[in-house]
Amino acid sequence: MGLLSFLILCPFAGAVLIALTPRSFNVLFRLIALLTTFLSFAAATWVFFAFHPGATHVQFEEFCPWVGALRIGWHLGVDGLNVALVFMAALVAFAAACCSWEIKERQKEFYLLLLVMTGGILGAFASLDLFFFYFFHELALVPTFIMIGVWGRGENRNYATFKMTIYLSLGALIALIGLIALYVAAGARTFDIPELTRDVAARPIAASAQHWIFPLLMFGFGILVSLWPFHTWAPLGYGAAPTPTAMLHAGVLKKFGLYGLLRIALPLLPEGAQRWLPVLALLCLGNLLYCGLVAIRQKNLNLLIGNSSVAHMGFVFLGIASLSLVGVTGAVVVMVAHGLLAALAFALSGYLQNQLGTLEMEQMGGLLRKLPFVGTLLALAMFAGCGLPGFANFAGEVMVLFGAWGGHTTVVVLAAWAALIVGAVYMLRAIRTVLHGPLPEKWSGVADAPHAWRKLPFALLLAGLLLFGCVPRLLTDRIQPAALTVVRAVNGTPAALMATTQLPR
Amino acid sequence: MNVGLEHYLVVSALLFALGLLGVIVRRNLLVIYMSLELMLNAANLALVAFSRFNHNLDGQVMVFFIITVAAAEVAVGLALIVALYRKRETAHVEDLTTMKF
Amino acid sequence: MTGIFPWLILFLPLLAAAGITLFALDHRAVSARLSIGAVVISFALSVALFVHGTRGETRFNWISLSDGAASWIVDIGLRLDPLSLMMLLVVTGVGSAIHIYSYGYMHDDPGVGRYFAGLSLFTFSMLGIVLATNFLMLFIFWELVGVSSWLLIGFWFERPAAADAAKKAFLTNRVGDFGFLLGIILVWAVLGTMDFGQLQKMMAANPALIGNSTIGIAGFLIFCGAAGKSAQFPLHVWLPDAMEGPTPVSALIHAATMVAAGVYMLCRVHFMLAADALEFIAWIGGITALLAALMAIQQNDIKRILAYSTLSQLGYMVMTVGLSGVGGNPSAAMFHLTTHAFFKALLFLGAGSVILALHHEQDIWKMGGLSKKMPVTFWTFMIATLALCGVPPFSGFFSKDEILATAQRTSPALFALGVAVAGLTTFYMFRLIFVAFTGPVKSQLPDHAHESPAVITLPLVALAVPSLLAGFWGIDRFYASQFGTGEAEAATGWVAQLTAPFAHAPGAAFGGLAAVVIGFLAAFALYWNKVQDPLPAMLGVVARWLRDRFYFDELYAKLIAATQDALATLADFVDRWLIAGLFVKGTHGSVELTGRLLRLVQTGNLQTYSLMFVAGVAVLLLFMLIR
Amino acid sequence: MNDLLVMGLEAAVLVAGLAVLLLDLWTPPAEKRNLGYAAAIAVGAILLASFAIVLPRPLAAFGGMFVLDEFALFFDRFFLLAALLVLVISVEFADRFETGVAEFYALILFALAGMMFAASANDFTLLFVSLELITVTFYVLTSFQRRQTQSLEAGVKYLILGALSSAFLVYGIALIYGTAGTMSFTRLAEAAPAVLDSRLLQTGLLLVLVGLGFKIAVVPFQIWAPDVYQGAPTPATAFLAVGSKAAGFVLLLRVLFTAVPALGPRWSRLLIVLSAVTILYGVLCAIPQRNLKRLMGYSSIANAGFLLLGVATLSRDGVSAVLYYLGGYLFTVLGAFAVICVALRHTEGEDIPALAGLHQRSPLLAATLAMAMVSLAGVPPLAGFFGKFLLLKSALMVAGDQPALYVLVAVAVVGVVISLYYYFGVIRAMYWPAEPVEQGHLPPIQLSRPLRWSLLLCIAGMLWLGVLPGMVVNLANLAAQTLLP
Repeated sequence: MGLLSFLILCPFAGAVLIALTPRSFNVLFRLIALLTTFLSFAAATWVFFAFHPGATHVQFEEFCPWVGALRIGWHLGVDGLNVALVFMAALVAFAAACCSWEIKERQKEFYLLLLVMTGGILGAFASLDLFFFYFFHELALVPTFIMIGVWGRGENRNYATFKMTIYLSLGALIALIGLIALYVAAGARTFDIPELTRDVAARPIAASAQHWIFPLLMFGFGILVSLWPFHTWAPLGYGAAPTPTAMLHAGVLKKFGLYGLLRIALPLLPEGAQRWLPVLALLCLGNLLYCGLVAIRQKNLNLLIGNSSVAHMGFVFLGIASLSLVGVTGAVVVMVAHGLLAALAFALSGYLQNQLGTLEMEQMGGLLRKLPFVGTLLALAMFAGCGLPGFANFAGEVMVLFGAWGGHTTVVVLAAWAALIVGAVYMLRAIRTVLHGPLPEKWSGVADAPHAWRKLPFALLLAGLLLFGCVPRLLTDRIQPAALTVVRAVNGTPAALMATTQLPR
Repeated sequence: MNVGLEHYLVVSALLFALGLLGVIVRRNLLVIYMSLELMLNAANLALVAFSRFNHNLDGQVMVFFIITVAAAEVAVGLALIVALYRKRETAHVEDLTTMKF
Repeated sequence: MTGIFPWLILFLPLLAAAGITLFALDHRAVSARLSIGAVVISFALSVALFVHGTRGETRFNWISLSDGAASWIVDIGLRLDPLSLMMLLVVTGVGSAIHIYSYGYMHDDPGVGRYFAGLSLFTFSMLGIVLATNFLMLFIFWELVGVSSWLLIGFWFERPAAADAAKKAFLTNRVGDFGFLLGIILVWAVLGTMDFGQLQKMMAANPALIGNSTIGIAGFLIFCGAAGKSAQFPLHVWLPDAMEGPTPVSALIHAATMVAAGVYMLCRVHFMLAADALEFIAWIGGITALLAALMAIQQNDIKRILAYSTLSQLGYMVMTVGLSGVGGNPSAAMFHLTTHAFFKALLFLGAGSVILALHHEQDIWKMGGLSKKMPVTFWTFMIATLALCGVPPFSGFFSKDEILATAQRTSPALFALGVAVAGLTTFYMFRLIFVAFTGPVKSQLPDHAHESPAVITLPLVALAVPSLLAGFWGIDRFYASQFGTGEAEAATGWVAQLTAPFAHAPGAAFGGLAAVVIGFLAAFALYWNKVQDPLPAMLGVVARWLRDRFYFDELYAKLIAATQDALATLADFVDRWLIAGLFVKGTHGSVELTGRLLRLVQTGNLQTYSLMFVAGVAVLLLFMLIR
Repeated sequence: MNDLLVMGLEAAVLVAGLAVLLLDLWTPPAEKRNLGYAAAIAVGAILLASFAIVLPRPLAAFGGMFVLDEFALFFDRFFLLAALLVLVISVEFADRFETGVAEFYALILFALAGMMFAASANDFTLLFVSLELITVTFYVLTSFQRRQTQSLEAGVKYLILGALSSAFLVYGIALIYGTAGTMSFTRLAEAAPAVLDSRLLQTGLLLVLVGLGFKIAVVPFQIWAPDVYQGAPTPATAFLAVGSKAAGFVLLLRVLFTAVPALGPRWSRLLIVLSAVTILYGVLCAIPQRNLKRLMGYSSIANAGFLLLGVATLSRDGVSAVLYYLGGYLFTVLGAFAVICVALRHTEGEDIPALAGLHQRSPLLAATLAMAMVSLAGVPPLAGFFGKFLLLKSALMVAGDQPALYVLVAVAVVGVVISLYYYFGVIRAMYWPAEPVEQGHLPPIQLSRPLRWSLLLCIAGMLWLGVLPGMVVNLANLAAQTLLP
């Protein structure tokens, strides 16, 4: 069994183990979850650092036929596009397992679902087969819904669960139709992505077909990533989700749609991309600017983080729409960075919720005094969110802005405004109201994260953000060859990778 | 007068339409059931006529099956209607609306 | 290049910051030692590099993307040239003094560890700006000084005023950075590189480039960054509020170094600023200088007076950069930056000493007669004041004279403005001295005041030396060597140096001096031995406008409320009621309603059922057979 | 004699049915219930035996009236498995019948025989007879709770509408016979194009479609389904939902692809429209439903629409997808009805909120029902997902030639999304009810061992078809191949 199979199957094995363990062994569930996610994390770390940067071919490849009649196969592998995502996913999964302290009831079911979700996420990112790619994503979605429904919080959780379920299922189904249509149109009668890519490169799909399949994928995947105006499920859903679920979904699972665009839609449907990506570039403003403005008005910390998470997706969309090497590379960096950041932010807000029993910002204040560790991390997360250098988000966002300048100058101007100012407004406002100012009397009993175990998940996520923020080459060197392939596939000519170098007189 | 296939078919169609009308407009279950039997017999008539004019016996074989099945159906159906009558003291269709929407 | 030295200079403070954050947040002495040690060693190394006369660049690659034809490369590099070397000395030197001072000043605060971590982080970021080899690296550290400034302004975060001031400072800076980043992107988009060295070569090779309109726009945009960081009009509003931070922070960040970063950056990229942009810059600087000087006249908070003074002096510097002209020599701005760093830091530290002695009272109208109680503080403060006013032979005289001389050469209007500002400067500074240090005691507080301990006075004395003497050290010529224009050979000997300005540009020198004298006399007439400010009565509404800073804050608050907040409210409304409400709930509701209506078909009546069945058959037959 | 051998499976089932009736005479009343297990074992044995059958080529009997090919065999196994599970459910339900438990089992076996005959029917006579065998037994099964008004009412509604549809069917057969002069599918397929063009023949075929549409519960002949599903005894409902519907489909496929393959293209638009309308009707009406069995009735209408989507593609992939979907549907729906059967007798009323706290009373029941709902909703990793995937794929494969299929696919997607709403509503009612239930009111539900195994079998089946579809896909392909070479 290859390393990738191992890291995907580990959580599933854990889930089976939990299912077989009697309900009375409450501690064991947690241990199993921690152990299996840690094994996955370790394997993913190995994969990430053993990955040979600069190479264009797929590494750690595994193949095993599954449904021969349909040419669906268990095909795993990593290249520049997904190696960092797999690593990030495993890291967040481990952190999420660590953060599951707050779950006190029905632990067996919770950890089981958590592991299924983790396995699904890892599978979705490591699969190089169209069917499994989709299958694993859906597999990870179901536990999400159930976890929000059963362990969710707040008045709205029923409505939030339903809304999220309907939205995400609709998005997934539209994407599924797009994927099947793609399969049909490609004519190669295989679900194997590399094979399809090779085949399409030799015999492109008819332009007319590309023009209608691409929007299916774009909007289908877009709904999954909360593309404006299909975003309203996200803040609501994350507000209601239990912390580990919000971490995993907002951080990792959501990136599936973006990954799908890069892995499948762009290389296989270059002409569709050419026609539709300008639309995406405009819609991304809805995320960046509009959702940023909405975030300014939020009174609940979780809704604020949720809206900001929606806003950040705009960078990725813009990077993809830029169709430039810098932009696409930046988009992948933002995906990784935002994954870590969203997980961190939701973990911290979960901690606050646990301590305070509320996330209404008006009731908070001065918490930095009582929570030096958690408060500092929250402040750092907020700064990472508004693009402070030193965090991975900055590297990605700045690359996106640079990459998109040539094609979408106006959008970049507005996006920069959203990133530098609107983002800073709501993030600083959150810090100001939550951490700064006088401490209300009622919070005098609030306690900081007591020991290393509780601090570990936060520290890990922050460390990831800082590592990739300070040494972005760890990411960019790995991403570059794959991004170049994607961009070349769409642009045809290798020249148009950069912004314009023409000097207007 | 030479009786041709058309005549049989017209009669059969009339019988079928009559039965259908009965099913639609009558309220008593027994009458509805009789109308249904009428429709089956309309089909029987058509089959026999076709068999005669197609010069093979498949149609007539079919008629035997239909008669047999109809007998079984009537047996079950009448039993059912009687049971219902015993329970509800009515055989009118508009009284059978405990389950709707 | 002396190998590892520059890297050590840059990274030692970062290591100190990281070390304090991770291990010594609660250890007062350890954190102070780490932080002070780092900056002092950096200073020593800087001196070594300076003495050695090192020049050149060193770098490693941070991100590199290339497809063979074009590339996007960001290096983290260090560039040593006269500009950065002198600036290194200023940052680490003044920084060392202030770090040591802080140990005394912040001694009793429970958050000392956090304070020193922030200070070290700031030093690191500032050094990064100084040493940066390319635009994006500059921008990275630009943002980092912004956040360390936020951290330190908001050090007493439980005070709402401090927390708000920190937020305001960061956001106002971000507005400037918005332009800055776009400018950087534009530069890269048209020239394909962000490296200062390469850009300079490109410009030198093709002088026509500088007239290019796109590059002109880029210049304007880049200036936005400088305007934010150096608090130029109209982004000046954050700096006075930033005085909510601890006084040493005000001295280091908001007087000596960070706010000067804008000027430094303009000098760094001077080679690509076009004539239009330069003229614009000059006027912005001039307006800032005048407005700030006017506002300073009616402030009563000792630190705020100094803050407006800082604004005003920064305006001077920016104006000078603008006046230097395309391909010209902005070294006068850097010279003033340097001397200003010394004496303004000294002023702030002196003010801090007073504030400490008066138990955090900052209103000058509650002081008085401090000159006798705190002699060291008073005399060092006096030296700095004289330097700021530009009295010969204090350092400020030389630098201000160069500025006025430049203005006289190029723009009579700005020259007049500069002279006026010089007069105003003297006026408000001596107002401060007369009210706070001399004259009658105006409250009980000064009665118990006494001189501060050595850990505080020593840095004062240390800074007083360059404030007094820096004019004679040839700093201006050292800077000028950066810009390669043939300056006249400098005079040798103290007296010759002192008289040189009068010989070179007598109009500027005498004009400046006259303004100082007038300002002093006016201050003396109005404020000597006064217990109350006579000015409001004399000026009426004007005084109120001056005191209330021309209502810029209120105007901005309204403006933001009318634009961004209104947009946010609109977006929130659309999100809540249109998209989530009408669109989503509407769809959901209509689907459910359809379901509810449709199931009414299922009446439960057998007769309707058979009718529908038959109707179905009929429809089916019609559908298929009738065409 | 050879002919009888060919229909050995059917004969065995009939013998088993008669045996149950006979055994009833010697079985003490207390033990009669367990006759169901005996019947189930018999069915299981026949199912196992069916895997021993190797068909190098299709076998025919009674002059081609009856064929045994891979297609028929696939459905034989399908029906046997369905009956096996239904029998186990029936045993759970048996104490609700006052008398005639053994007859109930026997009737299930006879209906099973009818379905298996339908699977092999290659002639309109056999089509009619097998269909009537199913229908008439179901009249009895539906109204088996003679003291219950609802059961009787359901029986009468099914009887009248069933007889009505039979009448149309028979008249349709008469018209076909009259035009083509034959009852045999094979010979009809060889008929001259002129015959196929005749309006009379087409009317006849449409009337046959009416009869089959009734079985399938396709709009506009769906009207009986909710009432009958609600009123019938749960095991009968389960068998109706799986067996009767599948029998309708097997006959529809035979008629469409064996008897009148040339007419297919003309029918595709009709099938597409029917499929779309059926899907929408099913999902929309299900939204406000509170009665669980009635909800399943609407759900079964919607599923008929999805299945019809596969038929409407008129391609081998489509047929194969239909077979696969039915396979998953079997485990899913029988699992759901098994839970409904057991759970509803421990609750007050049949409304969905009555399921509150089911997971505390019996985790297995709740898990099975939850998985069934997830599978019905078409979400991985369960059978429903792969089935829907194959259906959509088959539709998109041929949509280039029949653009109306794109619309149908869009309708199907909308249908799936709407259906999530009520399927997840059931899950929600079990796991996180709107009003939390008190612990004390919820005694645990005891499950008999056979039922427990059946539930596990259903779960395993859903997972198997969802995660390892390879084998069943091959079987379905093989079966589809015999129909559409």
